[in-house]
Amino acid sequence: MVNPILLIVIPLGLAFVVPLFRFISKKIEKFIPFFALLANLIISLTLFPHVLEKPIHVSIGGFLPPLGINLVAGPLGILFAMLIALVGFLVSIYAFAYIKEKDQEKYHILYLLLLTGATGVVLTGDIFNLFVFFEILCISSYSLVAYFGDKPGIESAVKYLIQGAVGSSLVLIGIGLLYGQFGTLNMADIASNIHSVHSISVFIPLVLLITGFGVEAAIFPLNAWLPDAHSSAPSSISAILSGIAIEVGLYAIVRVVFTLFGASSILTFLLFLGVITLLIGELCAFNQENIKRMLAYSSIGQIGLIVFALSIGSLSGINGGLFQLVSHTLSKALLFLAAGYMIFRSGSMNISSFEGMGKKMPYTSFAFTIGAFSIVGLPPFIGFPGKFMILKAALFEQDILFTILVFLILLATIIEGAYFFRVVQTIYFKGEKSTPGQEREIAPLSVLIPVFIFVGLIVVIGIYPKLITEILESSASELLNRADYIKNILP
Amino acid sequence: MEIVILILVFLMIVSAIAALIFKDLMNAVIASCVVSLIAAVLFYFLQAPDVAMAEAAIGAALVTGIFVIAVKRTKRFEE
Amino acid sequence: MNFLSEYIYYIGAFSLIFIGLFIVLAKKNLIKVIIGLSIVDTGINLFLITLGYIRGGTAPVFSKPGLKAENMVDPVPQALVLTAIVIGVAVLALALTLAIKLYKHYGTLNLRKIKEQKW
Amino acid sequence: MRKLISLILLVIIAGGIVLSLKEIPFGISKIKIGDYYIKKGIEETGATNIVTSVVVSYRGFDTLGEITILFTAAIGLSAVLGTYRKRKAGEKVEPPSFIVKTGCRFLFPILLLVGAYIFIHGHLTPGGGFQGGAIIASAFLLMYLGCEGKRINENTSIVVEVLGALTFIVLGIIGLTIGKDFLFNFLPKGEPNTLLSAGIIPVIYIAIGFKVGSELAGIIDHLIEKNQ
Repeated sequence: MVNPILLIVIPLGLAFVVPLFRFISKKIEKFIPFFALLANLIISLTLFPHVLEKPIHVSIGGFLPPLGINLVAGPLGILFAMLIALVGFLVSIYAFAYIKEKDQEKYHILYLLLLTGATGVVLTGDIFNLFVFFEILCISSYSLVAYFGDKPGIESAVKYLIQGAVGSSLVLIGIGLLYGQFGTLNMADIASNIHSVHSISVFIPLVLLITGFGVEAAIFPLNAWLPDAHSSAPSSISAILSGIAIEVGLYAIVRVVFTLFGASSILTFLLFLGVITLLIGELCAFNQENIKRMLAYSSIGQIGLIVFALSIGSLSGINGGLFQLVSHTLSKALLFLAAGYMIFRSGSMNISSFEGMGKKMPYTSFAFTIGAFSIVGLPPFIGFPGKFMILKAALFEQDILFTILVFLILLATIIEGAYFFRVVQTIYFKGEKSTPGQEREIAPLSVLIPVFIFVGLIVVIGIYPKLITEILESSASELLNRADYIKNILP
Repeated sequence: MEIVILILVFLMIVSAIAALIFKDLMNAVIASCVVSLIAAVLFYFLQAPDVAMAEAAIGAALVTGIFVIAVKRTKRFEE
Repeated sequence: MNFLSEYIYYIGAFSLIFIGLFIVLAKKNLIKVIIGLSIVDTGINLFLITLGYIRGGTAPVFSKPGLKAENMVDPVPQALVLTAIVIGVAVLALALTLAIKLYKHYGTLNLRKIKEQKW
Repeated sequence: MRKLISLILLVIIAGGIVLSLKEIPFGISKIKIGDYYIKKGIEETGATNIVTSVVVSYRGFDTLGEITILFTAAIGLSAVLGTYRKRKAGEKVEPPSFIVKTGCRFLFPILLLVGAYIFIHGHLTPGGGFQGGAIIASAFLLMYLGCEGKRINENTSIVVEVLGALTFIVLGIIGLTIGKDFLFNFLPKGEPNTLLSAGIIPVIYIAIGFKVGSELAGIIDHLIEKNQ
């Protein structure tokens, strides 16, 4: 069996090696992320069957938990590691043609470090170690947002950095308060003692941790940075930020709420916050003329939906939330990649400049349409089973409150459908007049291959949702059975 | 002994407030440097010599240096 | 007086954290905001070290014989703070770089005046 | 208005934290894993400075993450600032005064020596890779102030950085391949309180010292560069 630590060490080691390639050949460096993430994908796929039987936990430095730092490769962690490796791998192919700057090596190093940080967050079993990896993720995404060095990029990176830094400070205070009360940093160890102290002194660290991680996860009052950052980053990075970074922030919140605190009282609050986030995201997206800002606001809406589903707190609710998370990662990454290339060709982010794209770039437009349909939740695609499971789980609670919230979610879906169909309509049915010099331009292979792998995954999982339900169900039960998690690590 | 610590903490808070008030950014940077230095002394009193060393070398010296460079390359006065 | 000497470190640490957060929230100048972030960092570090202190304790270094293990202060917060200081430096350096670049683009550091993008 | 809202927000947070602090009284022994580290630290790692044994051995993975963060910031900073360009020959530089010049030339080697001493003795006395590296970096800061036109060679600093990080990772992987865990301390522990003790701890701390020193010096170098 492979050691899960390789999932972190391989990309990290390769990221450190990249600067040396300037002495050999500048052409190799862009393939490094490709190979590192391919290795990660293979490792996580081989770990996958083992993890379903029994979570693997590895201690580092030869010290057993709670003394040393440990990695926990449970179903949830491996699910996320797999998603990160898959999306990162495909986007690294996209970057071959998309990133043309002179100083590419820095892009590739930061890209690898971002994904390493994300993998570390989902695998670690130690709360301070989680914070450290979270900072790697945050700092590399601040610099990648500013990578082009243009006006909007720098401005949004500044906003992102200030809000992110305040969030990290709150997390650190929360960790300090937890350490002061329990004298340990291992998550299982804290979780096993959490009910032994007065509830208010546990509640404050919980709120601090949720607020701090919530900045990265873009939950409602903390999401002011997201539309700017996601729209002014390079498109390949927007795909990663929307597809991976906010999901990892959400993972941290879920891990803290369910495993560390086992809190049920805060879930009702998160339920409302989720629906508010959803409505605000979709309403703002409806008003956008800029395609990338529209997609970014749509991400906020989707995150709201996922938060809602996860905070139902039942097995089927968490199941649906995780399914929606997978579907959002795949669809939104596809949308950003396709939109990124269309922007590259038309030279403008305005939706109206996409007129006639359906004829000019048939393949990319087709992929964009699939992604849009999937996000809205139309049947043969991956978005449909996710939304359906969430609504079923919410209605199963048989509470008048949930009925109202479900009504609001359906309303938000209608808004979502309206603006996505507007874009699709612009692409295909507007701008009939063919101006000279606008022949069909087929995107290069390194753009089309990742985009169509995404399309394939979206269609295949949409038709056979059973492909991933097994790992989703065991992840959901890992979250709900704290006792098993604790017992596995602290025998 | 205790009175020394009281005075140090008081001075530290005063310099933090000074960093808040000063309009001249260079002065604000120096004030935050003083905060770091006093914090380093307090770390020493709290029996953390490793951290005191790190705070003095990184927090007080290097960070102040970086701040001064940044202020020199931008504008000195707050508007 | 007794109360003061008991909680003076906590008071100092949290005053720093709140003054820093106030600078971040209320000030318009970007460099000022970054100074606020660095003060917050210092406050958090002081708070973490205070957590591990034991009255009358010694530093956790067995540098000379005769030091008793029972009397030593907790080494873990000190290790955490070493990490936190370095993280703080990294964030500050990046933030100041962005500030320099922002000044180059806009000619100002006033965050209220920089409104290229709507919120 | 904005100030008022921020004040109210801060008062709410402060109230919450004070409530939560009641459970954590000041200065009373309440350590759990810390206690174990103090009692068993020398025996298990061989380092007399328990903080070092926690930083490099028990929580060594955090330290790996930490140097990664510094690396990330250095790379991100140079990516944001744009490509590195050497100062042109004919450019006017304000010469430093005689006292600054002499002082810097005098202090520079001493600071380098002190930094190296601190990270070599990291496992015995207070201090270690980060502190020593920071002192070395401040020596370079002095050099930039005092000796006009002197720059570190960018390629050298990159090679030092990369080798420092790779030493850490390779030591970790050696621990993994000889059948134990990642970052396992596989070298003999030796006699406590001597320079050659504590297995891989001094090796890692020296690597960190070089890496942190060259990285921080590189950060300052990038920021101080006037022309882009």
